[in-house]
Amino acid sequence: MSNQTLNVFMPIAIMMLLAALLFGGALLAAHLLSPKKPGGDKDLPYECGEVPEGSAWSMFNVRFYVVGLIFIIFDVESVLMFPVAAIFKKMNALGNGTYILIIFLSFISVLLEGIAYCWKKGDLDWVKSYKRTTKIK
Amino acid sequence: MFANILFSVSSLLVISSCILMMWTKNLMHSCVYLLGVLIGVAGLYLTLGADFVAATQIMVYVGGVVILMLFAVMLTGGKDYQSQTQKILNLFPSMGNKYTFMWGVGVAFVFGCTLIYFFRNLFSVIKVIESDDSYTPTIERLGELLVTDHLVAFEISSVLLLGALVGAAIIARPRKERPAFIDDIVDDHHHDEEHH
Amino acid sequence: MENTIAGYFLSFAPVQHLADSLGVGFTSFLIFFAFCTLFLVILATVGGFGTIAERKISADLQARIGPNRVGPYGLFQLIADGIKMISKEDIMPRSADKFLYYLAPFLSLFGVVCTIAVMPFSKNLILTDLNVGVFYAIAISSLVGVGIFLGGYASNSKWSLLGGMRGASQIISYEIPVTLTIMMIVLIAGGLSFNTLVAEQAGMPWNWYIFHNPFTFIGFFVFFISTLAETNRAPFDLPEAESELVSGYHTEYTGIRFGLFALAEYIEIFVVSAVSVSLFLGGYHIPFGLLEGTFSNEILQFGSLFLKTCALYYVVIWVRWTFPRLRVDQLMSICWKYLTPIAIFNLVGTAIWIVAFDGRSMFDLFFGSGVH
Amino acid sequence: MISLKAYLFVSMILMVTGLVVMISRKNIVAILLGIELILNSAALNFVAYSKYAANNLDGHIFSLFIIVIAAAEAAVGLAIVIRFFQVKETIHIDEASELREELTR
Repeated sequence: MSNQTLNVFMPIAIMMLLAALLFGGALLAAHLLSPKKPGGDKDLPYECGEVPEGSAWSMFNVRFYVVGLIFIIFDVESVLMFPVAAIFKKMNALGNGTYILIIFLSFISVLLEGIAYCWKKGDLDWVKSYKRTTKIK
Repeated sequence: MFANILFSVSSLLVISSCILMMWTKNLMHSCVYLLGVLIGVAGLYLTLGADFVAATQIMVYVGGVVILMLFAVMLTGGKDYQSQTQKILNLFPSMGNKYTFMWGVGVAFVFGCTLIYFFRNLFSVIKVIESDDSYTPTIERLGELLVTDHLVAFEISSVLLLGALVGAAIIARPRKERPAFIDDIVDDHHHDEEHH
Repeated sequence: MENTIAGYFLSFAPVQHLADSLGVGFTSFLIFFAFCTLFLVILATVGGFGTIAERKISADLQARIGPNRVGPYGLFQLIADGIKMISKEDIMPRSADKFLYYLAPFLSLFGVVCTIAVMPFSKNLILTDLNVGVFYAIAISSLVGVGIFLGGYASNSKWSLLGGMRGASQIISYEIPVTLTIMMIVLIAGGLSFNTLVAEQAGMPWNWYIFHNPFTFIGFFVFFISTLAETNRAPFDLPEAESELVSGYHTEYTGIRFGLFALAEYIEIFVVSAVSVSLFLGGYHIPFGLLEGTFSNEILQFGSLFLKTCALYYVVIWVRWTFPRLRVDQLMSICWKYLTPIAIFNLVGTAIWIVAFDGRSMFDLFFGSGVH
Repeated sequence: MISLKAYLFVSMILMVTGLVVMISRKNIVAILLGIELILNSAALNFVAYSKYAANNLDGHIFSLFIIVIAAAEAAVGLAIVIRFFQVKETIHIDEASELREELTR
């Protein structure tokens, strides 16, 4: 197991290369074969047949950001948990099961606090979070 | 051999994306170039044999931070602010006006020189280990380190993340522009409901 | 030697001989390149046949016939579709962001194709058995979300933008239950590489991790539902909901670009099905340990994985034509209020189970430890 | 073989680019992008030294925590940016010159 070289990462690099080749090849084939008849209104964005009204790049709802925010915190916590999870079985076999279980559960309990907070405050609701109001005196 | 190729490609990706990121005016494109930088840095981690750190880099940055950045750029309109009076610096749109550019270059120069001055002995003091292409999987060792030597940091980082979650959720939570006005509406609404 | 396909082939004498003359690195490169191309072609073909399978099975479920004109049973519909995609005019909206518009399908395809590098097709037919295998797979497939978001944004069309925002937030949200459920299996298996994950599921079906304990049994359904959402399949196909958002994030994509998005999506379904087979349903192991250790073991294991994956694929299509689409708020509340808490509960339960019963499975506890 | 100095060179370029982006841009989101670059350069240095100088995995742990902190920083920073935009309707850095929002708005 320990006697490896960096060649183990070679397939990843080759796959990246092949993805680029597949993409480029498909685009090239389409470029060679497809008809090109510019003109008309066909390069307008589709808006149910009407002439598009303004740019679509306007501001968006903050809800999307709140979802992304909760996601990234959970993502990072799960990333940190992975190495511990990987040695969980080994530690248990060595007789340190309770020790690592306590570490693991205390980490998860903080995660649970986070989700409970967001749930309580309505950040997990898609619609309701918008109706809530805060009174500022 | 493969390590050299991977290193060259990754560092080329990093450097070119960095330069493009400075260069471009469009913030959305900046975020996408940041994606290139991050993937390139992940490739550099792979050449160093840090498989778990590389995967973490991709998972957290590409899957999380970049998407968050893109959301934020969308939510704030994605405008980049420039002063319109410059002449030559119009060629370098992201450089701001010439004063900010000069300040940037000057500060970077002074900072770099200071760093090099202070750490000039570092290269000779540190005994560099000449290593070959060998690679040892890191994840089990990392797990052991996290539950032994770095246990406190591991547990406290969860508290840090909880704090970040709560704080950011409080700050970013959707609320209306004029709270008093909304309270009126809500009060009216309750009033109506009581009538019916 | 390494746990890669090149390491496997280098253990044979003729290849070893070749390696002596060409150098180990270059020989590995040749083997890797050949098999990467092979697997990519296989998966692209499977992805293409996925479209036909989808149309045929949906026709069957609705008592129709489905495509039957091109070739026997309409099997060559795939080629006809491909030719049609390539020969369509490639239109880009006037106001689109050109760079991002080009980049978006590439990112989507890139994220899916790179996961093939760690897919376990059989014990040795795995391109590279990375030590962080499954973690790498989750990480790199998150590029699909970026691709979908950028595709929606770059088109500068309102429908696309709505689809892209929905797609990005849906994909990132459902990544949490997926990650937590995978971590549960990692706890049981004691490693992140795919061969470690599959190793103890050999033999009888009750050795599969889905039957390991009650939590993994629930976990399988959490994982399955979440992967449906990750791959934008119905009933979670909100990013491309035809009846609300014209065609979602690829409204403005025509011709081959749309084709590449669709190809990435169909390959992703297959990859994700194979991952869930590897995690829960015994992976490449042949049920009941039939014919293990015989000459054609690798091929049979490949066939076993393929059949299980196709069965799961059938369920995915079946689900699509059975359940109506969700609303956006339902989608989010299912993820954050049901699946994520259940996944955390499963994780905690499995951790306690392992410590309490010393990692033994449910069946092992009930019927003694003699059966294997 | 790749030398340590090659990594340090790439890391230096990341650092300088991040600094230039941070100083020269006026958009707060762009400044946060620059901060990400600087954090990345620090993490890259840690991993490089961990292989070439220390030969243990402490550097990996450090860069893991750097990534964690970068994610937390991005989440909070962007939340502040979005809130700022809601109040001021701009995210020009020079507009951020008050310590509290005006309640009269």
